[in-house]
Amino acid sequence: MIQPGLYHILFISAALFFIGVYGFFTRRNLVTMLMSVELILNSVNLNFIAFNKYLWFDKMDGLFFSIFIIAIAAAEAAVAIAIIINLYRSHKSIDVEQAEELRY
Amino acid sequence: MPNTTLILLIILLPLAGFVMLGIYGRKFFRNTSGVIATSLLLLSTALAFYTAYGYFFKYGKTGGVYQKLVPLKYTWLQFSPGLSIDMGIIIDPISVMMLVVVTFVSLMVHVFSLGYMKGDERFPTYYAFLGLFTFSMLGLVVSSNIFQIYFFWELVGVSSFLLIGYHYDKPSAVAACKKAFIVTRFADVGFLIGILVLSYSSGTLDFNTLIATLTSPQTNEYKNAIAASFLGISALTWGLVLVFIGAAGKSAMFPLHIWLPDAMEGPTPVSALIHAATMVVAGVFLVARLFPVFAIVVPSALNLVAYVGAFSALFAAVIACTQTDIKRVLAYSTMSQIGYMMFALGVSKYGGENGLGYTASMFHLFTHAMFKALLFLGAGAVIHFVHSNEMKDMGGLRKLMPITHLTFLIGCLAIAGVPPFAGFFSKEEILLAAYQHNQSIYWIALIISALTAFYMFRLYFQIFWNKEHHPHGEHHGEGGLSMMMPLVLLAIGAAVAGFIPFGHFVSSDGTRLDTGFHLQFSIAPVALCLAGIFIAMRLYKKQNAMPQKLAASLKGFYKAAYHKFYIDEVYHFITKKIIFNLIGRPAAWFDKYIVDGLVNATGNGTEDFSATIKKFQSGKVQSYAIYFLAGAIGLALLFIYIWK
Amino acid sequence: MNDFLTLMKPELALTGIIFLLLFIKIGKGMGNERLLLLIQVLLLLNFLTGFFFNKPGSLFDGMYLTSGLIVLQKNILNLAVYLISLLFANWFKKSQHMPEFFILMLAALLGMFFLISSGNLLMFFLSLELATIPVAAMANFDLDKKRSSEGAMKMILSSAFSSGIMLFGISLIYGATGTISFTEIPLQLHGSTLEVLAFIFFFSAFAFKLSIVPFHLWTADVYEGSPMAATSFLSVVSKGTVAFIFLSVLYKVFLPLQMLWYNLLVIVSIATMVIGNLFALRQQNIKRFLAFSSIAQVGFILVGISGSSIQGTSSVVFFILVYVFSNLAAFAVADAIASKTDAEEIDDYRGMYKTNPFLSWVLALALFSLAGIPPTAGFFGKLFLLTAGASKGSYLFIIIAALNMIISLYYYLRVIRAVFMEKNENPIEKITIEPSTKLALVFCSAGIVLIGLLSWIYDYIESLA
Amino acid sequence: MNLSLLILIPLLTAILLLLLRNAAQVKWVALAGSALQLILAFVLLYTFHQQRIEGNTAQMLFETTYNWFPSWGISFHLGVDGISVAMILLTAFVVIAGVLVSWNVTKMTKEFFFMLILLSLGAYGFFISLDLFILFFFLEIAVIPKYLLIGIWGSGKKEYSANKLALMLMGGSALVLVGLLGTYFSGGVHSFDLLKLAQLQIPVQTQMICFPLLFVGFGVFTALFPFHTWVPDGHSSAPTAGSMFLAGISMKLGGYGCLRIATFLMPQAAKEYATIIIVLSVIAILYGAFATMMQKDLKYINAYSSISHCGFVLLGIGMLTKTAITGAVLQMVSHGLMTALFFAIIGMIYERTHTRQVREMSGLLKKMPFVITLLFIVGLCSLGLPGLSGFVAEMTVFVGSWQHPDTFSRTATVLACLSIVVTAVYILRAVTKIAMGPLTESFDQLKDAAWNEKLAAIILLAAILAVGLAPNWLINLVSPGAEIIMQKMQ
Repeated sequence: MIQPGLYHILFISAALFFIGVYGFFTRRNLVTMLMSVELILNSVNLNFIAFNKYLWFDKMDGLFFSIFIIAIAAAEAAVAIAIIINLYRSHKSIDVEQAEELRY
Repeated sequence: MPNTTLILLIILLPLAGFVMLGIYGRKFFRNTSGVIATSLLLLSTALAFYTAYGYFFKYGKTGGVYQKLVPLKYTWLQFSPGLSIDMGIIIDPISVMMLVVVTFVSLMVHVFSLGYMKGDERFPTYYAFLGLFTFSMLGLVVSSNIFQIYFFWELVGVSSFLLIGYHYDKPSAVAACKKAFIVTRFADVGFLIGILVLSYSSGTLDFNTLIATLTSPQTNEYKNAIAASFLGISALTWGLVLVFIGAAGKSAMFPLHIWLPDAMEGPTPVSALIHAATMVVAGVFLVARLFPVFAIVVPSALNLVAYVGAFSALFAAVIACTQTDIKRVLAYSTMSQIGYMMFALGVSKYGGENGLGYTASMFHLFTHAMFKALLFLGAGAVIHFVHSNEMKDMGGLRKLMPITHLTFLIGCLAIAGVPPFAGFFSKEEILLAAYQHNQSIYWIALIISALTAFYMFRLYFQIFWNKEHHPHGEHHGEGGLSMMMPLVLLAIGAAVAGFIPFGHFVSSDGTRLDTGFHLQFSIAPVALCLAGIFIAMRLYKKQNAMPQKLAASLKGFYKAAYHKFYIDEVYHFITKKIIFNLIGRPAAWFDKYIVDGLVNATGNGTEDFSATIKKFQSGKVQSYAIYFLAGAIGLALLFIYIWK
Repeated sequence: MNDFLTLMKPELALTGIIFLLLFIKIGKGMGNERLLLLIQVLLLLNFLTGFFFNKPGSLFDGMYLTSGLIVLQKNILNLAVYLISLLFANWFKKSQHMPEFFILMLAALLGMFFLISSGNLLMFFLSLELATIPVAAMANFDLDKKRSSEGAMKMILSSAFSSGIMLFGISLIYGATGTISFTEIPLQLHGSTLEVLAFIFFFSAFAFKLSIVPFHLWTADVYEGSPMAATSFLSVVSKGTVAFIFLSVLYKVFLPLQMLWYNLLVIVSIATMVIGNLFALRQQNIKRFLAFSSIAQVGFILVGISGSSIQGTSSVVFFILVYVFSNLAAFAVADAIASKTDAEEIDDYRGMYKTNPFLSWVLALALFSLAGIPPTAGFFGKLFLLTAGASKGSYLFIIIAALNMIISLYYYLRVIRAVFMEKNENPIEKITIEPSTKLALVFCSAGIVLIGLLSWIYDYIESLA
Repeated sequence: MNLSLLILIPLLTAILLLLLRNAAQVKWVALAGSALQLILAFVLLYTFHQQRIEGNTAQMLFETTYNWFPSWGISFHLGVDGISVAMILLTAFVVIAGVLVSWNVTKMTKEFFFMLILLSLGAYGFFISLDLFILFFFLEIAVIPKYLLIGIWGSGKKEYSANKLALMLMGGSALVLVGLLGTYFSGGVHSFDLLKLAQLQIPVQTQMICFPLLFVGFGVFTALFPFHTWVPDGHSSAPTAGSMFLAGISMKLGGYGCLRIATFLMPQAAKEYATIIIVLSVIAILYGAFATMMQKDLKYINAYSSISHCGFVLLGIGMLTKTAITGAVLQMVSHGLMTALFFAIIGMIYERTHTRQVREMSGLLKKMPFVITLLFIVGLCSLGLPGLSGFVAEMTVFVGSWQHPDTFSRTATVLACLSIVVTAVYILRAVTKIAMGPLTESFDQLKDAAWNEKLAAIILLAAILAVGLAPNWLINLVSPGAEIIMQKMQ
């Protein structure tokens, strides 16, 4: 059994990041896109915690940071969902491709 | 010493007339303007005669040599410490002579116009213009500075322009005044550049200093001017040739003569004043002014003057034989006579006996002013009478206009060179000078003198003899005293001016020059001239078919001469076709489509580019995010790998 | 404790107002007119008191910093918000949810205050989010308009995405340096590849907020969709804040990477000016037009920032001050017209001078100021930015910037042309504006003319910087 | 004398204009303001002259400095030398004439006069500032009034022309700005003060970069080929006073800038680039003249001829001799007065005939003797008739240019001289067509000039004659300034 090192975790978080990015780019459903953003944020959390644990374990900066990120992500999601609901009211859809009126 | 105030008054009185009549004439002096202008000029003339008397007989001579006096010099425009345009007065034989000629002829014209222009709507304007012209011409002749002469040179050109275009509602007059101005303007550019060259070479613009510097071989300026060369010709030669181009333009020398015949569109007294007696000889005067430099330093330039003068004289004489408009005949005759003066200068040398040509030229200028003004005014009286310029409308006027007839005849005799009239003496001297220094020109001159006699008497007979005149309706006599008096006075001048011992007063170096009368030498020219008169009499005294036959036998040549050898057409081709179509049009096209087009293209290009990149703003939030990430990663790569 | 009160005074005052509004909302409520008047008075007081009882210092172990300059910056923002409350009175009065709008706006402003004062990446992140999320809600305030919700959606998603990228960058910075404190980071930076990558990711969040190309694409859509008050808040207050913090982050925190960010700024500022201008050229909608023009303005701000000197700082702050007046005036005029006639296209403005000379002149002044034409303050602002930027001696950069001024002049003149020159059979009807709005417009105009000419204003800013 | 007055009076006039309600009051206030300014200009001339007589040989007189953005090295530094005094006089003359000919403007009268005065304010400020920053400030102040004057009160394709003018002039000033910034940073003193900068040795490398920027930038204002295309369109679309101000004042800003800033501060570069300047200016002179020949619209004729005439200004500057530079300044003054008068007359003709097409007019001399006589005079001035200002200026440029003995300069001068023939051609073609020939029937009822037009024309004519008949005062005024510029050259 290999002890997971920093690089493993970073690898996972990077993967998570790109999965999130990929999801954000390709999903048409607004809520799914929001979930993809959460994936990105979680990859960041993972980063912080890993750095804190493996490199800078004398202070708890990373840990705190990730806690705040989780909190903010919740707030952001709340507002985003509110907006999406509103969008649904007016557009009768939460497909991102239905909301492309503003352009050029 | 000369009285500066008086001399200044000679010049400024006509200017005062111009300013007063120009501004207030239409309001206050509608009818009196002629009298005002004439009396001003009378004063001016009297002063000119007084000055001439004083100069020639009292204070002008020092040690047997007439001095160049500069009683007034005012720095008008200082270019740099050495170079300045000074407004000055130079008093020397030729300027004094010119003062007399200009004021006198101008006075005659003023008086004549009182009758000739009576009732004209723009009477005050006419006199204002005459005043302006007289002022400019007087300013020109007394100029002490080469730039001053250019200054008045241009003013003279403008007043000529204004007077030619006096009948401004006639399109032909408008065309003529434009042509006169532009052609002389073209020549003036040569003059201007010539001035620049000379001033740079000599370091001064002042005539006396300039001549002194450039004729003394010790000065550095002289050495530099000779050494500096462009296209293998020395700077000085260039300068003089360029100045001569200016002179040729004003004096209607071939090929810059085309404006003169057209200038006859002006009122006839104006032609008498400007285009016969005074302005057109300005070129001769200019060459005479710079004569020492021409003669001593650059004989090659003087040769050019001689040949251009001789050719123009011959050329004009030939054309004059074929013209039917009496003023045009006179115009070509003027050109021919000025050619005479030019080549007289051209064959002259500086100083002493060798300077005969110079004296002769000035003498001819003087006498020519008398008889040519006379002839023009006579022609004016005729035109006034028949209301036409064409010979075919005239004939047999000798009974209807006895005084005009007589004076005109005197004029013709004088110009033809029949002794003892004025023209005989001056021509005699010119021929002698040519004979002494340049034989080929002498022969040409002889031919011209025969031609002159012929065409002048052709004119004379056509007007006063030939067919009988049938006046349509009532006619109003010869014109009043105001028209006859100048004719008579000028006729007297034309008859007796020749007896003045001109060489005593005017010579190339200011010393006294005795010009004898050489009987055996005069035989040939007088004989030729009588022959010319005789032929003219045979052909034109009675109405007959001979002139047509003669013309038919000379077919091609006659036609060419009648059309003034197509010089006008050549110019027309050059200006209209070449300058307009090959330079003007392309320049305008270039400006519109290339320069302007580039500016517009920049604007349009920007807009087009902006339209093509609008699709980046697609409205898709996901593609925004893609650009976002791509931007971040792209910048990161750029700075990590490339811009390290 | 005393320190806490004075140092955090701006934030505390804002918090107080927010709570007051909340109570009023929760309680029996108030008529829009009276409430608006109250808010205006409160904001005015807030702005005026902002000048007093200040002192520099730091709190919470350096997480919160303040200084004379920071107080000034906060006051500029206060002023902007106060002006917004006056200028858009028309819209506010009609709005059903006015208190909420103000609560959101002031909350965002609070976040901005903290942002400016932050001395720590965590503080930075928190306040940035606080400054962003309410704005997204504000963008959605025209509840019944499709465009409004579309704009808000784009804003919240884009900003969430950008937060993600930024946080990723921050996490890398943390990984590389082991600290999140602004004072300690520069000591640990060495210019390694990881740091460059981290910095650029971190930078992209600023770029997003400031609408720097290529991170700007959300801007125009959001501006167009949002109600005018939100748009102007977004374009003036939010941009100003980020520019302020950007200055101190670059100059203090990332000083060791100066070569890097200088070159970066040159590239993106050229891109921003060019793209912003090119897009602005062909806009018809006035809001969209102003959006792109403000993108181009940001390019100029970047020129000033790239100067990296005291003068860079002071010229940026000065420019923001000018920008507050000019941009708000322009938006206010557009709003006055749009709220009465629904005209938002530039072509609708044709011949407007005949019917509305006052509004036309204000609009013209504002646009001239934005274009940098003297004697308006915009001229001085732009010139100082360029001068600060030119201190590095890069001629090409400055020439490009100067040439961009011409393109921008072209499209500003397009509006002027429509207003003053073009003929129109049916120009916009005569619009009566609220007295308070009118007062604010006059104030803005006076500011536009005088801020530049009175040189002590600039001197004061520089003395603080 | 306090130079700030020269800025204050137009400023106060402008503010007063904004406060007025009544169109008649507006006109009189504008007239009074510009008359006051003219008087002030004369006072300035007089006191300047007195100072010089008393032996004050400082380069700049009446220097005043106010603090303004000290941290940038900017100060509100004013001062004049002979060149500036000449330009101020020119401006004052053109402004009052411009106000007078605009007496019949009915559309937005107040705004119109406000713009005129604002434009003049920019010009005055520009000519007296000794600080590059405020100089630039005033330069740009003058742009927008021009834009609005053309765009609102103009005719023809006015929007296009106004845009083109504003953008090209702004482009020019953008280049100037970059050049100024380069100068600012190269000196090492971080000062915009002209006199301070003049004492420094600006590194040649910087000069080589900044000089073209400054010269081309200012050159755009003064119709440097090929950046002249705003001139024809701008002038022809502008209202009468607008064209007068454009040609009479605005184009002079460029020439003055080229001289005072570019050449004065960067003599080495000026020498290096002289060849290019000369070539461009000769092209402008000839090409402008030939292009004029093909124009049919009176305003276009005068606009293109302005390109040609302004070429003489640049030629004089490019030749870099004291006489030539003096000539350049004279040409600015002369051309300013002359084109202003020309445009005023074109305006009068247009107001009556409602056409500017040369071929549609004929024989107008009969109906409008005053106007057409002036048209003749100004035409003659344009083609360099002695006794009028054009002659003096052109001749000074020619004489100055001829002082270079090399073939290149000589050729350039000769080519420039040739243009005076072309000038004669186009001026005479136009003027004789309009004035002479049979009267066009439809113009039977035309009236001659009204009092305001007469007054305007006479004021300008008086100035033209004052320069043309007695040029030495102007030369003595200007040439010490040129001398100083040349001294820096050594």
